[in-house]
Amino acid sequence: MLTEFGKVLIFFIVGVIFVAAGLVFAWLIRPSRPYPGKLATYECGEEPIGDSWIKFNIRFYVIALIFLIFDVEVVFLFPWAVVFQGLGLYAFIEMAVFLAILLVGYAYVWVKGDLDWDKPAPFIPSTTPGPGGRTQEPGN
Amino acid sequence: MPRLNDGALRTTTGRILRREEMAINMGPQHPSTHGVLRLELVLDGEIVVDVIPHIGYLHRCFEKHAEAMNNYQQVIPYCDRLDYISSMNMDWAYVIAVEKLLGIKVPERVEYIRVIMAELQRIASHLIAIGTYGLDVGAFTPFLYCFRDREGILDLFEMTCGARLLYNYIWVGGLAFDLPAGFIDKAKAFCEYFRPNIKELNDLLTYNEIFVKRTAHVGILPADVAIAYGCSGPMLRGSGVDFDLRRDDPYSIYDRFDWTVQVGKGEVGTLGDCWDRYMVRVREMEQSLNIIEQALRQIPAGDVFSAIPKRIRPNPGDVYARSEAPRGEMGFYIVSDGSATPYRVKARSPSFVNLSVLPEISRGYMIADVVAIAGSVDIVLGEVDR
Amino acid sequence: MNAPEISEKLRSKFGDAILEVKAEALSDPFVKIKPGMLSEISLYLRTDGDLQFDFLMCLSGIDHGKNILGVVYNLYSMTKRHKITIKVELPAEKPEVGSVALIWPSAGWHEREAYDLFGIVFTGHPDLRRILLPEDYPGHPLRKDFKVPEFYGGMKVPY
Amino acid sequence: MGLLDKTFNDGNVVVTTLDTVLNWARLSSLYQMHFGLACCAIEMMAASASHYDFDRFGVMPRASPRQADLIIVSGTVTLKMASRIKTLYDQMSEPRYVLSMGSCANCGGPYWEHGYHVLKGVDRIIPVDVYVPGCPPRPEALMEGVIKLQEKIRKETLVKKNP
Repeated sequence: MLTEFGKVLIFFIVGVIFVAAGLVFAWLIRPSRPYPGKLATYECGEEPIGDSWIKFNIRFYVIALIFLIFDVEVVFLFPWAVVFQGLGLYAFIEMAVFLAILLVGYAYVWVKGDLDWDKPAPFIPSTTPGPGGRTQEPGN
Repeated sequence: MPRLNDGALRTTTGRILRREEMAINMGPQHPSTHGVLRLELVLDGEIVVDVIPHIGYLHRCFEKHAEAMNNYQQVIPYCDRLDYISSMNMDWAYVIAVEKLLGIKVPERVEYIRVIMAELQRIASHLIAIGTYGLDVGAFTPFLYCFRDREGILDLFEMTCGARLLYNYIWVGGLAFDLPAGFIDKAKAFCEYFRPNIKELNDLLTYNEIFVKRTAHVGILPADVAIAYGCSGPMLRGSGVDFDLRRDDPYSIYDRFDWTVQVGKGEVGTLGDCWDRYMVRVREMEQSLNIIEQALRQIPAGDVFSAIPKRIRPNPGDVYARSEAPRGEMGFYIVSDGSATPYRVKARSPSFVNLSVLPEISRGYMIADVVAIAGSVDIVLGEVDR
Repeated sequence: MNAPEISEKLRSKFGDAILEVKAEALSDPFVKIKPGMLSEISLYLRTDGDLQFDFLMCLSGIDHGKNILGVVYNLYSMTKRHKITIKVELPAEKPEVGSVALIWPSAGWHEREAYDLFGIVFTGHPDLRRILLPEDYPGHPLRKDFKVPEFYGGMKVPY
Repeated sequence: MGLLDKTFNDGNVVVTTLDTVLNWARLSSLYQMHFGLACCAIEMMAASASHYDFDRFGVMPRASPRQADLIIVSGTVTLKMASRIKTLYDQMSEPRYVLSMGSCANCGGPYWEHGYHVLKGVDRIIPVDVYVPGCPPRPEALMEGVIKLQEKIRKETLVKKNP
C-alpha cells in the first residue's frame, strides 16, 4: 500500500527525471567542440582584468548571516502552516512565542545598524577655488 | 593589467587596487554603453570607486580623410558619419566653417531649409537618446514609442534627400536638392501629429516613480565643473548654465524665431543630475517643434543652387566655427593653404568632451547608476572617436 | 573685449613672449606665443578679471610641414562672451610644451589626442596615454610624413 | 559529448528528418548578439523597433555571446576592435553564424583608402555567412540578409559526416 510519503517520493523522482532527462539529452546530442579561445572567461570582449579571488568586504558576511537566521525561521513555519487546522490553539500560541523571540532578535539587529550598508556617499566633484581654478587631479 | 614586480594589482593608469577592490571591464560589447566604449570600473563591492574610460574602438581616421579629399565638398559624407544620429547638424557645422572661411552668403531659402532640417534632426536624435535612456533604466516601451515617432521624421528626410540616416544633403553654399512638392504640408502634419506624443511620453516615462528614483540625485554635475570640463548642450544646460549657441553665439537665422532655451531647474532631484539632463532633451524637442512650425510658415521661394561655388579655393588662413548639435557644441577648426583640399580639419565633437567628465560624476554610485549616468551623457561613439 | 584689445593687454603684460599677433585677419584673430610661457599666459587668461577665459573650446595639433608642429588653443569666456585663439609652434624632433590640463580640465583628453595623433608631448599632463589608437600602434598618423604600416597585429592594413 | 555531431555518413530518412527538425529549430530562433558598432547599429535598432520588427524572424538581441548564435557585425571594424571581435566570435557557442552588415564591415566601406586604423572587411578575421551591402543598409535589406541566412541554415546538416 502506498503511504503518504511514498507519493511524495514518486513526485520527487519524477521531478528529478523530468529535469535531468532534458539536460542530459541536450548534453548528449549537442556538438561540443571546445578550444581555449572558446573557454576563456567572457568580459565584454576584453581579456579579463583584475582578479576575482579578492578578500571582499566583511559587510557581505554579516548580511548573509542575518539572512540565514530568518530563512531557517521560515523553514520551521512551513510544516506548521500545513497542519495548522488540526492543531488548535495550543500550537498557535507556541508558534507565536517562537516568532516573538525572533522578533526581538530582529529588533536588536535593526537597532544595532547591521542591516544598513555602510555605503560611501556619492562624491560630487567641484573645481577647487585654487588660483588657476584647478580641479582635483583629473586622473584619466 | 600591468603587474609590476611588487605583485600589486594596478589599473591601466597605474593606481594600486586596495585589497577589497575589484577591477572589471564594462567593455566594448555591452548593452548599455551606446556603442563600443569600454569603461574600466574599479569597484568596492557594488560601489564604483573609479571609472577609466577607454575609447578609440571606432576611430575611423576622419581627419586623415578630410586632408586626402580632392575638394571641400567631398568631406561632407565623412562629416555625416561623425555623429551618425544627427548627420544634418554635422554637415551644417562643417559647412558653416567653410562658408565663414570663404566668406560667402547663402540665399534665404537655403537658410530656412537648413534650420528646418537641423531641427527635425534634433528631434530625431533626442528621440533616440530618450528611447535608449528608457532602455538603460529598464523601461522597454518608451524605446518603441520613440522609434515609431522617429520613423515619421525619417520619411520626411527620405522624401527630400533619399536617405534615412546619412544624407550628404547640406553642401557648401547651398543644398543637394530643393524641397520636393508636398514636403511643407507633410512636415506640418508631422508637427501636429507629434506634439501630443511628447505629452504622452511624459506621462509614460518622465514622472514615472521608478524612473525618477533611478535618475534623481544621480550623476550630479555642478555648473562650474561642467564649464571647466568644456561640456556643452543638454549636459551643460542640465546643470543650470543658460548657454545655447543658437542664441548666445548666433549663426544662421535663429534670431527670427521665438523659442526659449531650456535649462535644468532641479525640480525632481538636485540640480545637474541625470533627470535634469533628460528633461532638457524632452523640453528641447518642443522648442524645436516651435521653430519648425514658424520656419515652415515663413519659408520664401528661391533657388537653392545659386550660391554653390564651382571651385572652392579659400585663401590661406584658419577658422574655428561651431554650431549647436543635439549633443552640444560641434566645432570645426579648418586650416586652408590656398589649395582645393583642406590642409587640416579638426572636428571638436561634443560627446568627446562630455564623456571626459564621466569619471568625475560617477564616483561613489552603484554600477546600475553608472549605466544611468552614461545614458544621460548621451554619447555617440562615431563622434567620440572620429 | 574684441581681439585687438585682448592681444594688446597680453602684449603689455608679457611683452616679448608674444611673437606675432594677427588681430584683424579674415578668419579668426590669433596670438602666437613662445611655448615656454604657455603656462603663465594660460593661467593669466583664465584668472584675469576682465579676460576670464574659462571655456577651452578646442585644442588641436597641427603639422605645419618643414618639420614644425603646432598646437592651437581656441578659448572662449562664458561670462564675457569673447573668444581668442592662441598658437604655439614646436620643433618636430622634440615637440614638448607645458600641459594646460590642470587649468582647463577639458584639455586633458584633447592633449592626449594630440599626443596620440601627432606625438606632441605635454609635460605635466596627469595621464599622458594614447587615447584613440592602440598602445602598440607604430607612428603618429596625422603627421604629413606618416607611412601606413603594412601589417598590424597579424592583419593587413592597406586595402 | 556530441553523439549526433557528424556521425552518420549516408542520408537515410531518419537522418534527413532529424536534420530538418534541428535546422528548423535553429533558423526560427536566431538569437543575435546585442552588439552595435556604428551607423549600421542605428539601422539595426530601427529594424528591431516596432515599425520593422525584427522579432517576426525570431531574431532577439541577447547580451552575452554564450547565449547568441548570430553576430551581426553592424559598422566599421577598427584594428583596435578587431581582436575583441575575434574573442567574442570565439566565445560564441557552435553552431554560430556571422552576418556582415554594411559596406564598412564588408570591405572597409568609405574608409577603404585612407583608413589607417580601419580593418578592410570583417572577413579578414572571422568567417562571414551573409554580406548585406549598403551604407547603412535599410532595415528591409537587413531582413533580407537574415532571410538569406535562414535559407542557408535550412540546407545545412549537423548530423551527416560529409554534407
